[in-house]
Amino acid sequence: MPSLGKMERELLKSARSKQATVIYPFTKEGLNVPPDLRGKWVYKNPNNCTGCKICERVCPSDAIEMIECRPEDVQTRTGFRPICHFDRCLLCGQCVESCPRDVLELSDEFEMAYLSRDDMVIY
Amino acid sequence: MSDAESEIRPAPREDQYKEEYALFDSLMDELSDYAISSESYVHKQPRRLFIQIKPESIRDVVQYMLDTYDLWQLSTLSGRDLGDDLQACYHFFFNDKKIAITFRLNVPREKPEYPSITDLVPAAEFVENEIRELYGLVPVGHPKPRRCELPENWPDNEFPLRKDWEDPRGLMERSKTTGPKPKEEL
Amino acid sequence: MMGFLQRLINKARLKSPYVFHFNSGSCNGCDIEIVAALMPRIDIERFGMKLVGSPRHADVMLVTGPVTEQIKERLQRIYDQMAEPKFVVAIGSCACSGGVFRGGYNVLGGVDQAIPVTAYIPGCPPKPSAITFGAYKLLEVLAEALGVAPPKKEEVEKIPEPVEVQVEEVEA
Amino acid sequence: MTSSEKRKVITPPRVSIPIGPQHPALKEPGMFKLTVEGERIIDAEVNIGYNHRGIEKLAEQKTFTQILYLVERICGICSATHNGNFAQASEFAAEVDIPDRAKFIRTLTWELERIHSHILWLGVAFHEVGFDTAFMYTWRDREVVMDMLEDLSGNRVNYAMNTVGGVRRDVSDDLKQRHLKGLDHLEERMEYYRDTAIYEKTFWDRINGVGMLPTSVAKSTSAVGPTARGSNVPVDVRFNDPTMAYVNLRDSGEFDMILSDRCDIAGRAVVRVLETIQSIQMCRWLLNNLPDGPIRERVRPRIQPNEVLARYEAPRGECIHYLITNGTDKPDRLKIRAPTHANWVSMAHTLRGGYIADAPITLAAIDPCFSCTDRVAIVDSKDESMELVTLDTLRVRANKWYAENPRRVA
Amino acid sequence: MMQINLLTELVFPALWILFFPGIFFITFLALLWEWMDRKVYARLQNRMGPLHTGWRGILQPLADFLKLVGKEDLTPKRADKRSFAAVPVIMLILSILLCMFLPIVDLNPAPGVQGILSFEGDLLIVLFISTLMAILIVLGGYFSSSPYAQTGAARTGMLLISFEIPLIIALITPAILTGSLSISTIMNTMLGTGGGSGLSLAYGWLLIIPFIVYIISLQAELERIPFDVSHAETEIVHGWQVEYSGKKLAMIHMAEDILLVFGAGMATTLFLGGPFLLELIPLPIFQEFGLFMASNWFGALYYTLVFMFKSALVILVLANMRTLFARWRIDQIVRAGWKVMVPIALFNMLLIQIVLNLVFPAIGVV
Repeated sequence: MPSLGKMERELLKSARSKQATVIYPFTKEGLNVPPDLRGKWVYKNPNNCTGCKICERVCPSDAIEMIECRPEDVQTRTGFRPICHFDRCLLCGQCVESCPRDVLELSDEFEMAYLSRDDMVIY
Repeated sequence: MSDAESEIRPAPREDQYKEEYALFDSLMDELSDYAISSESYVHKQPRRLFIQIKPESIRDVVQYMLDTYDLWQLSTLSGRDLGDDLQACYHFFFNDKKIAITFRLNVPREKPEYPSITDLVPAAEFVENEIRELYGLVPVGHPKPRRCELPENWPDNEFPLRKDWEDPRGLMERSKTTGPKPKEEL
Repeated sequence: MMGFLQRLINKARLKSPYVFHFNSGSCNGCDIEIVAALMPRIDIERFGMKLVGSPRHADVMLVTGPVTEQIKERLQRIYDQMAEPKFVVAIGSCACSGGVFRGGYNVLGGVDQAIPVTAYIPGCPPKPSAITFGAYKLLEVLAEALGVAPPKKEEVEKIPEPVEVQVEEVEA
Repeated sequence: MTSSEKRKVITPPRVSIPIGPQHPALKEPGMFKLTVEGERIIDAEVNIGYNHRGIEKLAEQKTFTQILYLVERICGICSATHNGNFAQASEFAAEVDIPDRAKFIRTLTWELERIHSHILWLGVAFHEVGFDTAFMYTWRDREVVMDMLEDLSGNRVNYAMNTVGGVRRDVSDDLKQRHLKGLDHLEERMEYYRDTAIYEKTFWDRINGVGMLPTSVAKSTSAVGPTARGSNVPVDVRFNDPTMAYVNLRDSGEFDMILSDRCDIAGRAVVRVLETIQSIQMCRWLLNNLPDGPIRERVRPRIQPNEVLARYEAPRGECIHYLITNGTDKPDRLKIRAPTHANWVSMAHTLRGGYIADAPITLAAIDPCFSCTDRVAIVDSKDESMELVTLDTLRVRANKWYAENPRRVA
Repeated sequence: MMQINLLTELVFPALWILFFPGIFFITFLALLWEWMDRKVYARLQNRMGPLHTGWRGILQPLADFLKLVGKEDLTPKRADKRSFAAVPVIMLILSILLCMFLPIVDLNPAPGVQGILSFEGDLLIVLFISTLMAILIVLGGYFSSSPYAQTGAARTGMLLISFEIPLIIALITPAILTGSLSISTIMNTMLGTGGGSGLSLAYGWLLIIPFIVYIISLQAELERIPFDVSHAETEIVHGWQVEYSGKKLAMIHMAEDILLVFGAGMATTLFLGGPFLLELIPLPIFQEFGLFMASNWFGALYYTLVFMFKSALVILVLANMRTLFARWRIDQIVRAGWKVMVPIALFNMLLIQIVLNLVFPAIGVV
């Protein structure tokens, strides 16, 4: 039956118990971040990369672009390497899945904030 | 898609499709004046009927179905561009028989008009407005025709979902931005 | 005296950013995550942040979604309604660049095509904790610009562990 | 008063009140024009389309794999709905039968999503009537299921679990144990809400007898989902037209459709809470009966010409993907009907005759999802139409005042 | 002679009004109570509330206030500009003025305390001003000429007519019991400190019903859940304050907080025995203690602390109420006001009259 103040007991109970709050930017305990989180895009194994452009083709949001290898990069067979425009990335993980040689990875880093779109290109 | 024939994948007359074929056969009998039997079929996917009807007879068909079968759930209305014709598909679902039934009608592109069923099925109000907006298929007799859906500055005679719609103002390229717009343009 | 007052106000600005949430055609995921950031788990009110319903009360506007043609004018009008000083944070990939909706005929592609944006938080959608992190980072940047100190860690560590845990914890 | 002819009947002025498109009650842009007499609503009109992103056009330019992620972003709350439904549509079109384990995992994602969506709805309903405490509690408990989903799929919202031909991630034994534990906790909490929280009188007063949708109207307006089931209309694709592991769930005989004959918001709330508990039981059943085997089948990127109508019961109601393939790796046509879209007509009916103060909760009662709807939705033409009714000049001025731009005094 | 007069009659009262139990102290209390309200609210919701501003976020309300002061001040084009700007100022002034009537502590060495402003009949002034506050809110809503603000204003009006009456009846009850219309006299008489004979505990239970009525009506007067219809965020955004920003909003928030201080203070003063704690116990030693405190300088400290303690209890109750309920619809509120609260208040008046005039003489209680 509906009546006034039904939740009073629950209120007092939660006032006595531990808060659900995680004091986040200062501690991560209690956030339950799973290890296989789909986080920041990483060009993990440049040595394996052949520059085959599959990742560029499957990306649903054109986030991955193949650029010519810069002098400081590992030179791939085709001379191209992927970079990620992270402002468009959906973190879907299709590139990781489609990559035949395990070059890419979505790390478990999720703390991302940028002040300019130029900073958001991941090499 | 030019040849619509190849999409028709009728189900074999097997036990699995017994109920579907029972309903299909009786409908083809009863609606013989309205339906085009050569393009109507039972789909291989279970519980799906596709029935092609003449565009002017949609009201009669729906009225008949409402009276006879208590057909009340209109799932949706989808439009399609077939090249010469525009197609409207009314998807209904029979809750008693648990069969989804699609009435399709082809309308010539030059005069894309057919009777509206909104007064029979109130649920069609929004979808019929929408198909008029996106395909230029006009349900004649719609009680509340509204300028709907697209932005206010959208021209009247452009229907973005038609296959031959070209992007006259470069709208699709516009969104492919790589950096912020300069301050003075905001 | 005025200098002191100004410094005090600058400090107060960091401690109480009122946020206003604007959906410019997003998929709802980011919006829900913003609300989730207000919830007990993250509780963004710790930083004095409050979700307000009127742009006139707000300091920070959180925008989600690729800006659709229809909402663009509204977005700009609401931005004009906000009182100075004001900041805009683009939340989610769509708000940063248009995301998966690049190439849509009704999409402008990114909030920065309509109004100036201060910070970008990518992710699809960013986790509530990532939103908190972004907000915290924005505060740090502001603190630098205003010449005052950002929220400190020491203040947090002083907080003792909550007393007596009689009832079972929230986390399963 | 000399003669009776001169006597005038005083009726309250008819005023048109806009709600939205930016309004705290609506987390998404949508606009409702309410025509009111005093505090009573006499007419309601829905104007949406601020969210129109042209997804159906975009879908024609992308491959099937890419569309999976595109349709996932139709709606952030029912992302697994669209993703999974499109995946099953393409599988039907390609005429492949995916492995049982994949079916179970896909269904598990769907049911977990239903739990999170219904808890979210409950929280929003509490929020709409200012019951912020229960709002906080429900969302705190929702974090449990969010954690489970994150554990399962790697992301809190857009799970990307499905692919054409199966699912992308497997369920390990560890994960299964964690999920079973989480489900137990959730069930306990949901029973609390079922028995206690929604019977708080101040809340109950706001939902009891409000937003009536009689069974006949629900039928004629083709309402779907909990909105229809709260009005005693037996519409549930999971039981009427089952696909995937719902066939097994139905055959197990443990689950049945949940209906309520209250026809008001309370009925919809009760249906949702009970469905959450049922979903928890379904998830447990799925986890306990998870078959072994592979989780995906290879499907060629080009799909033969076919047309399929894939239906799935999303948390909000029936979701339809009408897919026409043409032998290439891109679809010829993809029509998506999101559940909210089917409920607009019935919602306009529920608003009529109610109080203005009840409008937010009545709107929320169908669990509207504009982002779902707006690929296909309706837009109001101009602000001028706001002048349609009114006697009180002050109020007219006030209504038009919002159209002023810019409004700042220099 | 002139010098001394200047000091005692000008400087001390000025300090009195400006600092200690006056404006400064009231503002301090207002910020403190808001922090406490928010913390308790958060805590009951199983979260933390303000945390990183000062010790456990204690400076949060101050930060909010200062930030709003520093923000740009916008006036809507269509608004009635002067009246629009005047409303927050008048609200702030009136709310501070209201608090001046609260007897917290005074310079008078005689037993009993008086407010900064205290005279026979000040209860009526207080009731008048508190009604005026609601009318100001209505005006503020109408002057901003936005549909949300006007709806909020209309709802405030409805709230006013339904809950002002039980509030007034509840506040008048102690006046009837003591036969005085001065707030400090009522309080001091009830305690037997202000030179009056004092009411025995036999009278105390008569205040229970009006106290409950007062607390509920206060919640409505302060427009908090479940009576927050006039600025219900999900219905009409921020209601009547939707167009205010910057300094004006800061003033409105401050006025609301000060009203909280006033509401809790009135409950303390009229129903809970004001700034007295031990003196309430009718034993000679505690009476001695009361006299001792009244004549000493640290009595002021003691009185202040007790007053704050009791007010804090009231705030706790109010915060708990805010957490416990959903928002009622306006018609339900009006119905609750007229069908429940007003009859209870009237019944209580009747009860008191019967008890005072028939029962007590019969059983011989003086």
